[in-house]
Amino acid sequence: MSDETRIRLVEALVFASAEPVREAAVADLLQAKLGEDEAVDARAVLLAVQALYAGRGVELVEVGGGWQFRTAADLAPALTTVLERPRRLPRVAMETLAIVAYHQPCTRTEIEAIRGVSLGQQTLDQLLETGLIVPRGRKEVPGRPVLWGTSPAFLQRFGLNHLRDLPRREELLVELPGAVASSAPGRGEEAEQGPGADARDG
Amino acid sequence: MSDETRIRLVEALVFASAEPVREAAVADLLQAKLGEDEAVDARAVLLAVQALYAGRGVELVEVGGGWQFRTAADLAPALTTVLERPRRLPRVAMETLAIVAYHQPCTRTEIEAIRGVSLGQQTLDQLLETGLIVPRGRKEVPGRPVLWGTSPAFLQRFGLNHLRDLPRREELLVELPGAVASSAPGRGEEAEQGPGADARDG
Amino acid sequence: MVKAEPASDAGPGAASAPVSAAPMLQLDGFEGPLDLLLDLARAQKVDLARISILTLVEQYLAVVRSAPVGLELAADWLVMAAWLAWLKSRLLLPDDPAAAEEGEIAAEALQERLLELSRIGEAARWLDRQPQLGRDVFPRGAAEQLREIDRSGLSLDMGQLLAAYMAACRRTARRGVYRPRPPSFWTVQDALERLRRLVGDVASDWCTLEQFLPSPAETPSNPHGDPGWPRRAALAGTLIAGLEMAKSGAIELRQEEAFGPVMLRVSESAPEAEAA
Repeated sequence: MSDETRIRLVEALVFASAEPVREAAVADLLQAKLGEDEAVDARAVLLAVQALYAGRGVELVEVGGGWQFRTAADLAPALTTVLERPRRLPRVAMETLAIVAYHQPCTRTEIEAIRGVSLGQQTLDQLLETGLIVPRGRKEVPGRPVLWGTSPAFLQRFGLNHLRDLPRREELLVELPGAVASSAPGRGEEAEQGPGADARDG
Repeated sequence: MSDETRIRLVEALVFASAEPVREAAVADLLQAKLGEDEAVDARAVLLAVQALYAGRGVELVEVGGGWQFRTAADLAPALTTVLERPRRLPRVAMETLAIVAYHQPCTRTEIEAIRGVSLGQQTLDQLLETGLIVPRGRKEVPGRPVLWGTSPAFLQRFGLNHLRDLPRREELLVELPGAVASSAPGRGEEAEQGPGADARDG
Repeated sequence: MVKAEPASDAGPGAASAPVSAAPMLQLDGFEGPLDLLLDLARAQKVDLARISILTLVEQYLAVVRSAPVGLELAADWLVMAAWLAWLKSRLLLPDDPAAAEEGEIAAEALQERLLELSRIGEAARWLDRQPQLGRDVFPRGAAEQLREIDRSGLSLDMGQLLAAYMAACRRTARRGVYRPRPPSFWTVQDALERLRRLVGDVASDWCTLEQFLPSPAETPSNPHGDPGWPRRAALAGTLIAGLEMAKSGAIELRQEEAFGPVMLRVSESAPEAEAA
């Protein structure tokens, strides 16, 4: 089988699916087509497909442990005028999500301790509805509170392949003094995220 | 807006849309981006995207009044996973098959006598199609009806070496003579059987 | 709820917002006391790890004291204020070394909490900057189902075959049993015929009705139930036949007492009536 054929096959396979396709599934397909004797390097083929789409309106990205075609991020403003987009998550929800992401698995009390305020039902509902957090068992303390963690949908939504793709805590810290003194102005989001300008969550 | 940007935008739009995208929708999107002064040739852009994908694993095709990405026709068979969902024989066919197995060689009339209802041609055709029953000559009575028996395929499909490996009738129906004497009248099935359906258990 | 102007000046980007502007803040613009503390700490424009806790406490207490909402402040704001006042007293007036140490530990804990909250805020902003699926980037809208269902195969097993056979056999077996003939008794019609045939020969004088009953051999047998039924049915049939003939005047009937034997004889004027 020619390299070209492999690329086309893998391209078609991943393109057909709306969900990320696991590398193992790609390897299986290639192996089935090639026979057992030939060695299969699914990742190499995927990277070749990725290269093929570099700079195009549609890109191949590795997210949530699989490969998925997505529209290029820079086209968002134009596309969202025609495509339906969900409401953005309010700051409280984003912060709660960040706490769960960095402290998982953690209980509601732990989340509240970090933010210093109680966690509103609305915020919890929002996060559960979007499927970004999921229960991960219970903590073996009196009351056995639910432990929360992030879901695969969380990785997919934020374009992460693994949880370890999140910035390390130290990286976040390093940015801080800078953020206070000279925090990258010019970043659009930065300005509107300033604590002073923030609108409260319902 | 550069041609390149137009192509990327349209590519992303068609990719992300759940339905085939009509040319008018493409034109609207482009017009919104370009401003009213510039002329928009949506079709030209779509054809450019199509050209970009020519020979790839995915193709841009015009379907049902709109444009949509589709897996390249030559790859579809390779990517299609066939799921085998074997069907079951309808009850009538199964009963008929069982009667043939136990009473072979037997005529249609004999089968009908045992089942107590007439045997549709459709059922017989169905069984013949499966190759599980075969004609075994004719009975030398007026009309010379066909005698039916099971085929070697029947033995194979049921994992039998010989017909005598089937459980004997007496082993299956030990309770039948008792049932004759003691079974209560007024059962549901009783009602649905017309007086004419009466048949002798051969 | 958006805060008053001085508050937005206090944001991280603001160059020189005087801390004194803080009292103008609407406290419920903040997500709790920690949020306000973090904001105040940022306004000090030093490394969060080196902020002056004392200054911070002063600022917080000043804000809370002058808050427009006054005593209507939520409990957590007041608890934090009380705790900070205590912390300030420990830091300012360490009456003994143990208390001083206690104060420092508490100050460090506060600092660490502010740092963590700050990190979380940063992480949240980082997440929000990522191109988000469904918001900034989109997956394939019309996914293709490259799957085909093949239903040509047959699923056969011995259990099915045997169950089907038993079902067929049981059905017909049951039918043989469940279809008893309706019991046929000696009918009035039968009795009428028999009476007409016999009455002329026998009954010129009174005889009992029983004499005209059919013999057991002639009575239809009834496999179900009481063996006496056919006999009683024949008697009833014969009585009705007798009444019928008496009505037309062919015979006369007589019964001496209730439940006594019914007597019968040919009527004196029978022949004409019979002919009619």
